[in-house]
Amino acid sequence: MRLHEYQSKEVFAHHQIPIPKGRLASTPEEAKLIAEELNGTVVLKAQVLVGGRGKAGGVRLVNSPKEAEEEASKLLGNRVKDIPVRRLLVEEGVHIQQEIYLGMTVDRERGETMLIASAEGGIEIEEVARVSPERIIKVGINPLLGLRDFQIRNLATEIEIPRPLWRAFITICHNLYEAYQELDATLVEVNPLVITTDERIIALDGKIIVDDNALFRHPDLVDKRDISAEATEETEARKFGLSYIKLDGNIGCLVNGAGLAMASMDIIHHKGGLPANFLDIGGGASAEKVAAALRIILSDSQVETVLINIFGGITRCDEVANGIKQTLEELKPDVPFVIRLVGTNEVEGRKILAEANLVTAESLQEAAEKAVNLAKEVA
Amino acid sequence: MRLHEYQSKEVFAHHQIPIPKGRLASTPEEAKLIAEELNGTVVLKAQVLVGGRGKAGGVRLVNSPKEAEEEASKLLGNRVKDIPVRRLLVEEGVHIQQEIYLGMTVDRERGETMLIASAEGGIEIEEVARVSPERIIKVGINPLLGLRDFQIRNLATEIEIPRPLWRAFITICHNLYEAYQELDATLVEVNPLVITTDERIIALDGKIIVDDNALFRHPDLVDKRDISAEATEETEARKFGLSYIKLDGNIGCLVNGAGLAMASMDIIHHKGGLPANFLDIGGGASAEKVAAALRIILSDSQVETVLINIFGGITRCDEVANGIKQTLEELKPDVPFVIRLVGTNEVEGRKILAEANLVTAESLQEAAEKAVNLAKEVA
Amino acid sequence: MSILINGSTRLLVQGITGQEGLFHTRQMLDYGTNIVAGVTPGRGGEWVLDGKIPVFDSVRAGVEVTGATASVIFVPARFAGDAILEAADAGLELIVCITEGIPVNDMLTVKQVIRDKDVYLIGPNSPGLITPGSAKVGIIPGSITQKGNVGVVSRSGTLTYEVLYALKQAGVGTSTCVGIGGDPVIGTNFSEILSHFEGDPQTDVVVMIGEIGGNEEEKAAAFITDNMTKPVIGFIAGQAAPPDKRMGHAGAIIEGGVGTAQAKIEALQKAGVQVAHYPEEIPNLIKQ
Amino acid sequence: MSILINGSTRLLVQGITGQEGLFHTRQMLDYGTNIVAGVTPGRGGEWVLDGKIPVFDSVRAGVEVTGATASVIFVPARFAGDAILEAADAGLELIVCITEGIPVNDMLTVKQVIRDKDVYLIGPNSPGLITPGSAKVGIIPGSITQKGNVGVVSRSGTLTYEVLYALKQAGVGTSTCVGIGGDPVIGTNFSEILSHFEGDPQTDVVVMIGEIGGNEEEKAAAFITDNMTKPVIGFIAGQAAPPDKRMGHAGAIIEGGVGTAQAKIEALQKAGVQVAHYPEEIPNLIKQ
Repeated sequence: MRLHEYQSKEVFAHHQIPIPKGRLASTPEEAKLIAEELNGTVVLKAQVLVGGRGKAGGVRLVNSPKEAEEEASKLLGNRVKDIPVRRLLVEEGVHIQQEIYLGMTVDRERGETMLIASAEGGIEIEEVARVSPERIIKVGINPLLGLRDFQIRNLATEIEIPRPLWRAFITICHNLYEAYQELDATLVEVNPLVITTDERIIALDGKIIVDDNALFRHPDLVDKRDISAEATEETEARKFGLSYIKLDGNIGCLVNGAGLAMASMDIIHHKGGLPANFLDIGGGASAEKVAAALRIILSDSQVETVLINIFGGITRCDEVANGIKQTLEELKPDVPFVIRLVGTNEVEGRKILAEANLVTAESLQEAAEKAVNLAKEVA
Repeated sequence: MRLHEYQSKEVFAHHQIPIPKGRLASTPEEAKLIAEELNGTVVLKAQVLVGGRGKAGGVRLVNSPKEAEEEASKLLGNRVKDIPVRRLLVEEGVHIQQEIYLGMTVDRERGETMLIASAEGGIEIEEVARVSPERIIKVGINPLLGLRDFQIRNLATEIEIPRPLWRAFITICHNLYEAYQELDATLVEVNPLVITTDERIIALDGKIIVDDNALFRHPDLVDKRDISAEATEETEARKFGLSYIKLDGNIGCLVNGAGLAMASMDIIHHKGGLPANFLDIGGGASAEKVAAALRIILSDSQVETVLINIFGGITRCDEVANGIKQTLEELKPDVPFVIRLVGTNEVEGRKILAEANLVTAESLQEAAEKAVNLAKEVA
Repeated sequence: MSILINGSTRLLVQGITGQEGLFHTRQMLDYGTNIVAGVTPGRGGEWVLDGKIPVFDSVRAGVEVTGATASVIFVPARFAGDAILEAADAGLELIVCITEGIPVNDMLTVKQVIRDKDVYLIGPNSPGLITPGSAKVGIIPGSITQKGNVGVVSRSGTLTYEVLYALKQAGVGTSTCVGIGGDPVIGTNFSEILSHFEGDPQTDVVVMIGEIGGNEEEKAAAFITDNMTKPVIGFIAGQAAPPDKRMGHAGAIIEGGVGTAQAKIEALQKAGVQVAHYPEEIPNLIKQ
Repeated sequence: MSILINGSTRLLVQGITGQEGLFHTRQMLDYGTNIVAGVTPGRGGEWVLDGKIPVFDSVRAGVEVTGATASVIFVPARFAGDAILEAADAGLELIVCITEGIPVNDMLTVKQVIRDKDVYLIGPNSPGLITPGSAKVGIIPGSITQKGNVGVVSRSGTLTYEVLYALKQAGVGTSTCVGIGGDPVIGTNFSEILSHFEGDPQTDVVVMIGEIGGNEEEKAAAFITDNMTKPVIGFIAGQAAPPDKRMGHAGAIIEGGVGTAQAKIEALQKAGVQVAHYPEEIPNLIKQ
């Protein structure tokens, strides 16, 4: 689960990481009011969960409350990179001396959290990493031992934090890791962490992603999820524990297991078709889950054929077949279906499908070919 | 630093470990008042930092507020095992079904904290450990990993905690370890942890020892130290960073280093004398520390000779010699001194002593012999 | 022969009284796996599956009484990290964690602890292992495999079944199949399993099923170049998948250029691995 | 030869700009120890002791620039645990911690971390090591030793000096003297040092100085019985000491019957160790 910038900054503030003064505005009037309070140059930042916000015009520097109101009215209600802007973070302008990159994420290869920092922070950090990898410093954190003072000092030396700011930098790193741990985050980024012209260190932007698998430990966060910032289908999918990503093709896919779902898409491609989505119904899928998945797939008007590929392990084929049958009876879709069920209780499942006169396939290859052909016929 | 029972129980309460209802009383009237509040059988417990309090009459069970007042007036102001009783903990009486022992301390051999438990808690626990060691269960806690649920479950199984109480027991163990860690304790004991006849688990007594070396992290605790419960000399010694233990002999000892202090006592013994104390002035002892140490030794009226043995490493002999000279000029004691200085700046040190006409010795053996002989002469 | 599990594996099931645990324990028993104990804290003393399997309160008790050598874990995600540590603490040599959805922070802790122990952790989020004809540990349907000389190792669940099924349909049998698990942080990686297959006399060919993300396949390719004499057939799922939703800049920095299907396929091909376009192509590549 | 330190030891001093650090660095330099670097965070770039020793911000930087192989730690107790971890992280093979008063919890963490590393930690609360004629690392006065064939290992500080001094007065020289430290939780124990002496060609006899508390001396006795061919002379301080103020019941339970001077002396005598009554008796026992 990804937090908004303003939510991330609330977390930072809670962990004593300095952030710019500012508040959230939902209307141009509020933006004006906050700009008056801050009394000077302010920055308006669209709260949209998407990268490249700045380049897409989602961040505006203004010099007066009046200008804040005008720019806010242009941003609010419009879209940045196709995401509707409902809230702005209005913050004091800060005089920047240096932009530092500071981030933490899981290094799956090492099985450790990595603290990553660079003296050359800002939006071009990935370019820095590509061109001058030696400018990016990484420190592995033993999960049992935590982040140690000496590790941060080593980092501060390497990215040449001015000595008078060491103490502040050490505290920020400790607090950031504390926040990372406490939230069960898989990513925390401060980019940029700025050194101001008056020698303060401030987290100017912030990004936090929380491990969805750990949300049971953070019920308060679940309530903060901003479903306005995502597609309805994705919200719906999450409600039923499904994993759904919309794509551009016309063959809807319903598969159990992420790997098999990808392999099914691959073979559709290989056979000359285009998948309309990635959809994994997960393990032990119930009839209810299957029904929800089908509703989501069929809500996509581009879908012209549906391929269902279920390999039963935990998932039982009869249960899936029942889900399919019931949903189709209910929805009566006008697109053709190709269904392949193998594994646990496959005989019972196939019997249910046969009774419902649905097109079945023995092998994945056969299923993909049939679906691709059907999609071509429809088109 | 050892905490009183009532202080330990404050810690328990703070960490959600159930304790009996009750409060501290400094007067018989307060004891009566608390007994009235508790409305029934109450226990009066003398708050003295000494083992075997119960057997020495420091714990009284009474059945009425009036009786509470009477017994409190007998206890308060009297002594239990030679320690003056200034406060009583007045607690509700509890109906005990079973007494469990639960403790944590450092296992220096394994370099881990050990969680120790027994189904046969109570005052005879050391006897249980001696006679039936298999009734004592020990669990090592990896300091980085902490105490894990499964370890507590294993323990609960082995000491046969009734299943309905597992959850409560697991929580108590976790919270106790949390308290242990948070306080930098080297010992936490709940003995007994009782199961009441109405199936609750309650910490009926508690003992906590905090690592003196970690007190810099716990300034609040330092203020709570109860110096009324220890000898004046020990308070004085701690103030100057000295380590002092009074013994029964007549040869006062002032040595730098605990090992050398013990070895000096050993050789006094070996030569037929009796040391009056253990005193380690520590490393890098200043003239001021030496002076304080001498004042403490000379305040013991049994002391008839003083042996000073300093082997200078961090400690500098001239500094020590100056401390001795100044203190003796000030106090003018009438007991003889034998002084041996070796190591860093020993030449300068000996010169200072020679100018002050003090008895010196070359070797430890010689020093001990001289001190033992002088003590015999005096006696 | 086979790797990691065989007929003498004495299996303990953690979370045996849960719905999944009970269902799959029955399946494993029916397959012939030697299941000696189950564990559910607070349920010790019961017997499940028609009185065949004793339940213990702790893994340690189960091991002491029954001499179990391996454990399979079906406990809920929030308790699974502790369950793995409990099994490792009890001295089991093989721990197979089926549970999916374990928080990654919990797994970092687990991984750090077992790093120094003499234990194989398979998973989490793994379908388990199967040695056709001898034993299965986990949830791989027994009916889709047959005994043979092909070793299979995979990061996926159902995709593994697809491959096993395709092999069986083509008359190709399996020595052992190991699902190493689909989570970012897992116990045993491709290379370790490949090394086992290299040393297993029953295995003549190895099939390795990877997918996009991480760099385990690239590392396996390096291992194959340096250590494998047996032929390896590969498949990488996700060739048609859109680029992964990346974990911020940090994720991109850590992953560097690796992780795409194309990068993995190229690495494997460079290591002499024949890479299939889709699962059902694999038996043909083996037969060639 | 000698153990752990010799003329080719390249020493780094952590906490070099503190009063103690500076004083003893000068002493070590005067003794001939090859001191190559000092570390004080925030003071990197300075030079101390008449411009002889460069100061670095971190151990890692000091090691990279100077090729230091060992570290001696003089930093205050509250920072000493981190200093040890920093030295271990920088790959030093020998870390000598002089600092006393480190919280035991900090040392439990340190001990757990270095357990798996290829590093010798001596101390904390140790006077350090000295190889007469070659190098001294720590605070043992150089003047009280001379080169010879007796290895000395001790838990004490000044009592060690007493023994070295008694040896020198009697004309007996030392190969290496190691103060393993007087704290409850220390890095390297008696047995490990005894093992080094057993393998050191320069050492013909070993003197071991123990004291009451803990059971390291009992374990050393077992080690001597099983592994030592060279004669060992022992001394246990605290024979006349009152019973230790015990750590509650828990301490008594953990210590069991061991820990008293009598128990230690008996264990050592059983292992064939001659135990002296007082330090100055030791040279006589060696000469016998």
